[in-house]
Amino acid sequence: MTDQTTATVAAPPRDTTTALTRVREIVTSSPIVLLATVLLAIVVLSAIFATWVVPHDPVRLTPSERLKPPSDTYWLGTDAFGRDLFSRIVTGGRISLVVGVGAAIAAVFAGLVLGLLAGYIRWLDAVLMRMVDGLMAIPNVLLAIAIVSLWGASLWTVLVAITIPEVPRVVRLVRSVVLSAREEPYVEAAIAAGSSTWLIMRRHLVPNTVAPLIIQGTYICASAILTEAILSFLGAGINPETPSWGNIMAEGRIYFQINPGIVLWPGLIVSVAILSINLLGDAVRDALDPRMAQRGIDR
Amino acid sequence: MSDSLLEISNLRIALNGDSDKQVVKGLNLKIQPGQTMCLVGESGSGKSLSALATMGLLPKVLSPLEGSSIRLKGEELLGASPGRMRNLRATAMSMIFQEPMTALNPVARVGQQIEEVLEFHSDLGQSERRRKTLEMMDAVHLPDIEKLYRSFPHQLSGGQRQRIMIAMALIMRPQLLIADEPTTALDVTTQAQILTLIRELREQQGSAVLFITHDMGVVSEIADDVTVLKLGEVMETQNVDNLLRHPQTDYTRDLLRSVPSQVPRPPRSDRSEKIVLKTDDLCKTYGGTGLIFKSREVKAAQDVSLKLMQGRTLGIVGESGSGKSTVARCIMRLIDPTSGSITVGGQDIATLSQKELKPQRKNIQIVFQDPMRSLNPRIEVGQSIIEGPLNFGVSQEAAMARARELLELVGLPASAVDRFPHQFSGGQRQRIAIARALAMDPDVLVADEAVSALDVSVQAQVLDLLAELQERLGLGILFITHDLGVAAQICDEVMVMQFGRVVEYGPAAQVLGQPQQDYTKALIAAAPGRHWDFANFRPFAESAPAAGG
Amino acid sequence: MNMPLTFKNTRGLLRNALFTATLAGMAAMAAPVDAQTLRAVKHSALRVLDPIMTTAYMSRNHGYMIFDTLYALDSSLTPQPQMVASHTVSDDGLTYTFTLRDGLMFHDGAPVTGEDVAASIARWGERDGMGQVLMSFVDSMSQGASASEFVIQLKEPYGLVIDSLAKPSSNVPFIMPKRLAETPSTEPIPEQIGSGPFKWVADEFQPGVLAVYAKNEDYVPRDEPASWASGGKVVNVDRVEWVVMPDDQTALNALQAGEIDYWESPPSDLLPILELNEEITVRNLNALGFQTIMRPNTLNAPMDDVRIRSAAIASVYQKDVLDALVGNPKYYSLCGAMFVCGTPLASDIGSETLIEGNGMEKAKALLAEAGYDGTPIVIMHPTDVGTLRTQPVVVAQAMRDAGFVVDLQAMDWQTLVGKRASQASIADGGWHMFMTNWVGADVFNPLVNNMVNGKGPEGGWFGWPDVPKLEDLRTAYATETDLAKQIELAAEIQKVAYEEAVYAPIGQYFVPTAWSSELDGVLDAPAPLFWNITK
Amino acid sequence: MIGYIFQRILAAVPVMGFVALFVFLLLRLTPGDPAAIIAGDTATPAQLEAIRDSLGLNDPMLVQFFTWIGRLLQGDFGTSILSGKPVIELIEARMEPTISLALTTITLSVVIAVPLGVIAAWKHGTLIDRFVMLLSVLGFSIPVFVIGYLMISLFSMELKWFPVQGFRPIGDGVGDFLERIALPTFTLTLLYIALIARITRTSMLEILGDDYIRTARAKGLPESRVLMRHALRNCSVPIITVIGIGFALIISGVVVTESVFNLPGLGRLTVDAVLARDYPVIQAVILLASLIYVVINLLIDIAYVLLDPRIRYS
Repeated sequence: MTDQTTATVAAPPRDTTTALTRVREIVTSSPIVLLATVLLAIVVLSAIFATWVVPHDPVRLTPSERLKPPSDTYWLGTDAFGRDLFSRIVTGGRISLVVGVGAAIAAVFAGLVLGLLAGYIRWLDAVLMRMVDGLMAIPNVLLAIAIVSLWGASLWTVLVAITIPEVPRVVRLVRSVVLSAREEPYVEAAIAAGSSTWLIMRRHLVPNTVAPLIIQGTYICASAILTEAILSFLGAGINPETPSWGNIMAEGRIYFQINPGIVLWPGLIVSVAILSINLLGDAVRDALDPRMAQRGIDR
Repeated sequence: MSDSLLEISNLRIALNGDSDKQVVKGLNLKIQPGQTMCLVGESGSGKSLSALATMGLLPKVLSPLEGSSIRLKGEELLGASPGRMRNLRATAMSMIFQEPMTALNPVARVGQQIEEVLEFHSDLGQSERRRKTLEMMDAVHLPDIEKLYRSFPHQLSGGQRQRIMIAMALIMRPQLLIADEPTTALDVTTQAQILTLIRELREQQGSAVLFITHDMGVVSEIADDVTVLKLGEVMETQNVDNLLRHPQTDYTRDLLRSVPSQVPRPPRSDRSEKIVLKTDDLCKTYGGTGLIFKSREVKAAQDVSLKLMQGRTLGIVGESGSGKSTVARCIMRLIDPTSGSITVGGQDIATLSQKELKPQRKNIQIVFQDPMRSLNPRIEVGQSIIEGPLNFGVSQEAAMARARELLELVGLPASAVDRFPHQFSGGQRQRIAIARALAMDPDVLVADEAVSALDVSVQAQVLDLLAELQERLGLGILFITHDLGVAAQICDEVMVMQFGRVVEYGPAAQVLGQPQQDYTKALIAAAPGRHWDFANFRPFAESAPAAGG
Repeated sequence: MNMPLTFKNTRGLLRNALFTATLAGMAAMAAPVDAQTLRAVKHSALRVLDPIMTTAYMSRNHGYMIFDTLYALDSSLTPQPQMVASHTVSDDGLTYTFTLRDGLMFHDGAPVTGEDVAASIARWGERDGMGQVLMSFVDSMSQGASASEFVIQLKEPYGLVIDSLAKPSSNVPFIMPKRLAETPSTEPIPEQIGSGPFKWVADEFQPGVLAVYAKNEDYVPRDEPASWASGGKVVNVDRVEWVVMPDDQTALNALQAGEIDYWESPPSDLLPILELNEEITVRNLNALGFQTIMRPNTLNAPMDDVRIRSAAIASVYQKDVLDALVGNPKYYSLCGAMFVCGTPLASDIGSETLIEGNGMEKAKALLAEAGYDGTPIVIMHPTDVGTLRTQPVVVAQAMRDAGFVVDLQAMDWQTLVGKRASQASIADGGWHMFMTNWVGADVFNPLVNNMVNGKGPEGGWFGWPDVPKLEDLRTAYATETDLAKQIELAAEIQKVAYEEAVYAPIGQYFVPTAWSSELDGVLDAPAPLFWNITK
Repeated sequence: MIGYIFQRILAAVPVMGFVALFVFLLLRLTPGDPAAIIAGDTATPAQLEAIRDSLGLNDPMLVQFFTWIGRLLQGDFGTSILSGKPVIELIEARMEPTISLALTTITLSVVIAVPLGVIAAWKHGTLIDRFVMLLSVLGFSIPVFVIGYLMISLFSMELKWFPVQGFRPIGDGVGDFLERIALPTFTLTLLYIALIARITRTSMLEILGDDYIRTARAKGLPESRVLMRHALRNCSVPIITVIGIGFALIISGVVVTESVFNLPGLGRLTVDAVLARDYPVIQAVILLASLIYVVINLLIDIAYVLLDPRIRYS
């Protein structure tokens, strides 16, 4: 389809596509994505402003009010400590989202640095990639449990435990992008222009990794939220005193037959959040990889 | 009813069915049985889309508008059922494509890919199908057909792959063959063979050919009639001889004038004896390493010695795999030569470390083939241009001022510094790439197939620009190309390479005019349209004394 | 699926499938195989197969299956002979002669002799707290005149010889063959050979998944009816399988669906569901229940100050702890007695704030008086054990209300077990407080109750209070044979222990057991026992 | 080919070595003392010390590491600290449930997901595509244990179609086996459908834009032939990759499913071992899981070579 390329003769006016309009394009690309964005925004905003939104203290124990069914006072009922479930779920979003976003940022950052090194420095590549292979070979959840046991179950530990197993995939991604980008003529032109390795990485290689990393980041974010829930389920999660979606479900699971809502409500919110994040990730990928959008041929 | 085999009338193809976004604007075309019609145009002319529309294979986003019509033997194809279209394909009309490597299924044996056509369009039994397939493979002059039958596409050469495509297209003896730039991706000698084959089979089978190309040389070799397209509109339709001699429109005339002549430029008087670039016995060997299992050794370049004077142009000519680009990349030290020396600015740079090399970088700059990829799409072109000068300590303001000057020098507005690469066309981008190279004030400019990806009219402009710059700045240019015409037009000296070795090296007039080596002769003989002096609208045979007039 | 590995396995499985399909056809004619198998879900996995080496309750329960005891307590907590037919005590009270009853035989066919008994009691005496006290009085132990006699020679009179041998919970003085009993007490015994009513099926043991016991056909039960751990151990099923279920929700569903017969300790919140089910019986088998405790570390400042310790204890209200831990008041009782309510030694002395919940002002006053500087109190919080993860949260909240700064450190139980043995300062990873639970029988007198040990950093229990007065009182209790005086001494020990704030019971709770109504004859006992049950 | 396999096995050695060292160090730095766990609540420091001595836990770290590695190379995985059983026996006993679950899950997932992915790609941009994508995103948006509980309450408690929990070896009868493996399989399948359908769709979309698909259509082949013979065959490499990785993941990572359905598999063995600091077991299982991962990767690479004639051994 070589004939479809631009046939611009004169330089067109300055491009007015800003990041903001780009985001708007992505968000409004389909009604499902729009809905996902709105739902995610509600979850995120209510988590951020939880302190003002929730009707009850999410941490304070009131044993006399334990396991109350949903009512006007307790919209979704209470848990086994007499804490308001609704308040805990809303507040729990904070930890879960911090874990999700934190793990995504940390994994992407660590993976970016290591991936750049592996992609650009030949001798380091061999060593790094063996280590990355090794890390990938160790089962994620088991690695995470071991790390949490090692440092004790704090937010930071859980974050590290979830991040570390995600790093290898990012390293591989960045490395492959770097390996293909460094063959690009404009990179070779930069080499010919005497640019330093650091400048070439910063200017010509890193920007190429941004799009795939944003996409990968959304997936890591989603999977981190789930992993946090699984760690809580296995008793290796964040201190149960602090609400997170994972430990609300983990603590509530024995009450499943008494009040299924204790598991299902946070489960629903987790699913909605992850679904939204994944859908956004897909939308971003479709937008950033225009080849995808034009695929398909009439029959 | 008309007796035309194919009749396209008022074909309009639009993006998303929006009549404001037409990419083909009312194409009318008739092909008689047994006739070869060439559809000629530069990129964006809509020539391939018209062909795809005929086959019913347009991409989803594009669709023919109301009122368009494509009739094959009187049968309307637009709006025909998918089933009917499937039946017509391969039996009544077939298509071959530009890039035979990607057009063949990489994981299926080529014999089976041909045979598959019979499976769906004939009632032949399995052994019968196989026999017929082998017969067809033989008919397209493939060697060792029993073995090739079982081969995978990547095991074949480019020419063999295109022969497979042709066999596949013609095995059901369709009356119409659509050939979409079938030789563009091939080397010039292979191209000549494929063109011969298409002609031969057309005569044997009596089918009509709709031949799509951008290359006037090819047109002169194969066409009966020619339709010239520009930006989706028909410029003119004529018999090929008439068209080449008496083009009716300015566009066609410009197009023909832009075709580089096969006749070497007249030698220039030597203005300088200063050597700006010299290599001695340059070698590059790939592979041959590995801890336990040695990988196969490939000698990409062997004992290449060349000299480039100030203000002169040295062309390296060769087909793919000849090692011409390897030489260029070694000279730029984008890859490390295995042995030999490279002298730039009076110093041997072949073995310098990247750090020691840096001061020498400004003496030699490169322009690449692909205009889409040679500029970082994410930064403004001004930033791309000044990157080199900044590395050498030039201030931001001074470098930017120089960038503006250079852009004007290469024929672009100074304001282009603030724009992004995607806002420019291919030719404009190549100009920017040249400006970027010049920003370093180099002694030597390496142009690695720098005009090969450009449309012929744009190519002519860029070549003119290079010549003009050389005149003004006294640049030494190392010009890598596969196109003999281009080489003939701008080179003072020419080096012909094959399989990593230098075949012939000397003044352009001598190498291209009186070639000594068989390979050089074969190359020249294979160049399509070599008998035509397109720029002067006549064959050379009729104008021998007036060459270059 | 194009992976060779997959193919290979598929083929193997298919072959297996064909093979078993034919077998199954034949087996279908045989009697229903597992009619007499009792499937029980236990509170955790059986790991260490040596009830002397460890105090783990699962190992104790395992011991009750395959080993027998010389004496056992009946439901009135009175020692009754079990392996012993009769015993005599010399007039000076220094020589005890036991005669073993007839028909006692180990699973390998060897008869039980006095030598076996002597070696077993010696090994137990190395490990067990009460055993160690007994050993300090013992001069020698040996086989008597005949192989079925066993003699203990004391250095000075000791009132609790029979009570010690009847000790019902960890560690229980189980009798094993001499060759096994000679294993060092720090290494697990290499074989599972006892003289108890069940035999160990070693082949089917899968640690963490399944433990299987078969009826010991050669076992001769006593004639008396079974009562608590005493009486005739009549086995009415062929097999007992202990199944581990990591998820309570799964166990609940499985019991409801009839896939298991017996669930040792369902979480109290699920009991209402089980009680509603007519096919399931729910009953508390262990009248003494469990004592949940908080234990401060007396070595680390500011907990080295008795006022700070007292303040922490005063801030806690048992009802809050129990509401959170158990919920249903039917299954808990507010009890300040260190030696457990429902025993002769029970006393409420010193426990007013715990059961009235009126100590907050006292706590604040004590803190002020002690000049508490806001040093964070490190409470270890095991998050993976259901019955231990709520107490730290409640206690932390109470202490914060009193003015403490609390650092609740989440960890898994095994980390806690490792960390609590550390006497290091806080800066070096030490701790201030942890909570744990005891079976009533393990704390029901001053000798078995580890927390009232006052020996300090050398010889004391985690927390290491150095209170010589407690040790004097415990020695006095040990040598006292008169029950009324014992009760007085116990009350005195409790008073001192509260004054020194060495620990606090923060509630007594009961863990009923649930079983299919098809089962009959499930015994009340200090540990889950599987004889006497019919299916 | 044999040379290639040999080379790949050689390349796996440093990877496994890294895993071994990493796991060993991670465990030894973890607080918690197996001796304390064995001894129980009333052990004195002297007793703990004696137990540690008898377990060899007091030896210098390096000595412990090389003792372990040395035995490992002789095929001796050591004995479980807690149960005293040889680790290899424990692992053997736990293999079958996990491998059975992995096989049933992967089989069912592939049977469902590949056609879904193909259809979604073929009907790209239509409602069908959106629906399939939504379904597959949903699959990995719900925590596994939530799916598990819902499955149990619906299929076991309400409809009483399947037992709640447990595992029967296939040797005890296919019916029993299937009956008990069904719910865990469905639960995990939901997740793996998501993975496989997505990759199938994505690579199909990419392939469907390739030139040779246009060629196939230009030959007048029916769509079914174009999709299955020309497109799907070319997607097999990424799909096989995901299936292989998925298989490795199931083998090692089904802890949650195994807990919810009380399957005595490898995942639970490891988690129990981690919680009890049973070092030899943890080390062996993680090493085994890594080995499986490496072997599966090798098989995948061999499959590449078999499936795609362009890929050479290198």
